[in-house]
Amino acid sequence: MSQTATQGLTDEVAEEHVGFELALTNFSGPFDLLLSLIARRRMDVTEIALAEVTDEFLAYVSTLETTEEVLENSTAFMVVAATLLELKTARLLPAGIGDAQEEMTLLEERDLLFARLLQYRAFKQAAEMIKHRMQTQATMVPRQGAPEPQHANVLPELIFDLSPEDFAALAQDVFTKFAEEPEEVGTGHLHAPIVSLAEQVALMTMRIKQAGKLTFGSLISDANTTMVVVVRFLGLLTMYRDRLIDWHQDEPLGDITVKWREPHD
Amino acid sequence: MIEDRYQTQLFAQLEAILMVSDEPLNLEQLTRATGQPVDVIEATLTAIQRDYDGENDGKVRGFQLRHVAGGWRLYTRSEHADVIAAFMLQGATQKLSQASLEALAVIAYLQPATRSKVAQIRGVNSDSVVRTLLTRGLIAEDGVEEFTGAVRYTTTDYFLELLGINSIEELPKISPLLPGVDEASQLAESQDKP
Amino acid sequence: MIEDRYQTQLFAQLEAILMVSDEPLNLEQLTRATGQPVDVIEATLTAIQRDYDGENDGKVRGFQLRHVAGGWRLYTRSEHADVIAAFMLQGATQKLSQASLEALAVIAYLQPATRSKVAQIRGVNSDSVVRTLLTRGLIAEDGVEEFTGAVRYTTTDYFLELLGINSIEELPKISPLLPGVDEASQLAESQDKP
Repeated sequence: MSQTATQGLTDEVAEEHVGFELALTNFSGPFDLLLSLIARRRMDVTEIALAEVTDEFLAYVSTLETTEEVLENSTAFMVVAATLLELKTARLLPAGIGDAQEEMTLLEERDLLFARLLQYRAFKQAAEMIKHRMQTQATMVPRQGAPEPQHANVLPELIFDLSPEDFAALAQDVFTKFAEEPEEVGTGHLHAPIVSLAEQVALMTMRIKQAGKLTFGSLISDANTTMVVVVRFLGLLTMYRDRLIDWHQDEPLGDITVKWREPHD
Repeated sequence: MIEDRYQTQLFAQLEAILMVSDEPLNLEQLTRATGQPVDVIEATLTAIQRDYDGENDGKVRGFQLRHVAGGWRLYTRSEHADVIAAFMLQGATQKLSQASLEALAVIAYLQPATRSKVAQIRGVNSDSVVRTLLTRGLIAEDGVEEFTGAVRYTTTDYFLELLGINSIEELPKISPLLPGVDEASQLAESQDKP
Repeated sequence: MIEDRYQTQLFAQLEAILMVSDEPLNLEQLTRATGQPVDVIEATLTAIQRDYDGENDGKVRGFQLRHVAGGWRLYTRSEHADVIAAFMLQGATQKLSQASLEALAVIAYLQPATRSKVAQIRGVNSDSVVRTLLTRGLIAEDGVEEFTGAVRYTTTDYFLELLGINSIEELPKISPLLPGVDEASQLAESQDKP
């Protein structure tokens, strides 16, 4: 199998694990790997023997080195691996035992994963098409004309108001940018503000202690984002685990009442 | 007769302007430079194109006049790619990586698109490839998303030029590649079988 | 007969090469690219020249093939100077673009510098901005690099004049600040190697 040089994560992995039984090529992401595993088994993406592909996927993921450089990409692989694993587990369990709600969730998750995989496949094909067009176009080179010296005098006189210092500063910028290729981890795509679990637990502890008993509804009445609601719920779970609170719910989807648990002697 | 000479003069004038230009020229630019009406210019450009293609005298030129990225520009012909490559030792364009091409495809079809959209579809963080595309002038920033404040990207005219098309609408449709509603529901069913 | 067809192919090949070049080409370069003997190339260039001058079909092109400075190069014809001037004035600005200034800075501090070096340091193809600087008389050609044959550029006296200094040595030093120019040029060289 040829090892074409691409960038980042996959290169490194391929180099470090030459001879590994999977005969690794370079993958630009988990979807890419999934698609290739499916292709290798000559199966339609809609008829995947999920369990087998999951095994291979996990085998590949286990070879990923989670060094700082590849951490981010590895995480993406892990997310897909976890989803696949969960789906596989669900299939191995005897039918009918699981919670119906849980099964529904798994089904949805699986459909979502495959929908995304199909979507990725479509764009991958589009990328291939763009590449071919570019290759064809590259055989035709455009004229890069420029005015000839005799034309230069028609141009309006140049206004050049930079001082030597301005000019030097500009030069320094250019060389600096060149010397330090931006390598920081981008966070521009993260827009959700961080909500601290510890802070929310502290806040809720205070409120529940004060009131002795509170409904979940009133506990989240001042939450201004979904994230805060989620974190408060997680906070309650940890507080329950730590035996700080008790709670009960009279009927499905009914109000949850939370009570501060008096320490036993 | 005068009409004819006029045409011939415009023919040569347009040839001269095309020769000193390093980008596709649109009709408006040529109208302003020559003072001729748009339709006359367009007809003359087509005549030049045919002439270079050998439709007048059977003599196919080494170059051609092409209509790309919304404008007209001189290009060499594909059949001379070998000599041109031998001549331009440094081979001009570096190739884009598979990852960059994928990101480019997402942006081209969904534009304007944010980095997180690209990452979501590719399943991996795509910040560095988006940066590569920006540096190479294939995409450009185009405002921010109203709620998230995330930067949106669109493809550039240079991208159109590299693809040899005049507008994004000329990109082959992607919809046949995407699973339809039917396929998606079939897929859900087929998965139930062990 | 075969001879003839051969000639025609070379004719088109040379036309293609001339089209992508904006520097005078010598016979040696053309021999290397086409693999044809010097005398055949010279004869074909003369044929192209005559053809553009209308000696075959009475059709005078907007451009001409001229033999100048030891090489062959396409030029526009002087009778179209007016339209070309009108065309150039359209996009003409009195100030240099950021891109042009950056390229100028690289050349000023690394001179002599080739286009590919400017491109490497700026991270984008800089051919067109280098051409702008040439047209504006801010830089000039200064020989070629020994191995690559790439044209080297230096700044001109006019550049010094605009900046109000007497010599390049009077440019404020940038080396003590962050990465030195030497380092930058070393880096650029190391990146030349694949």
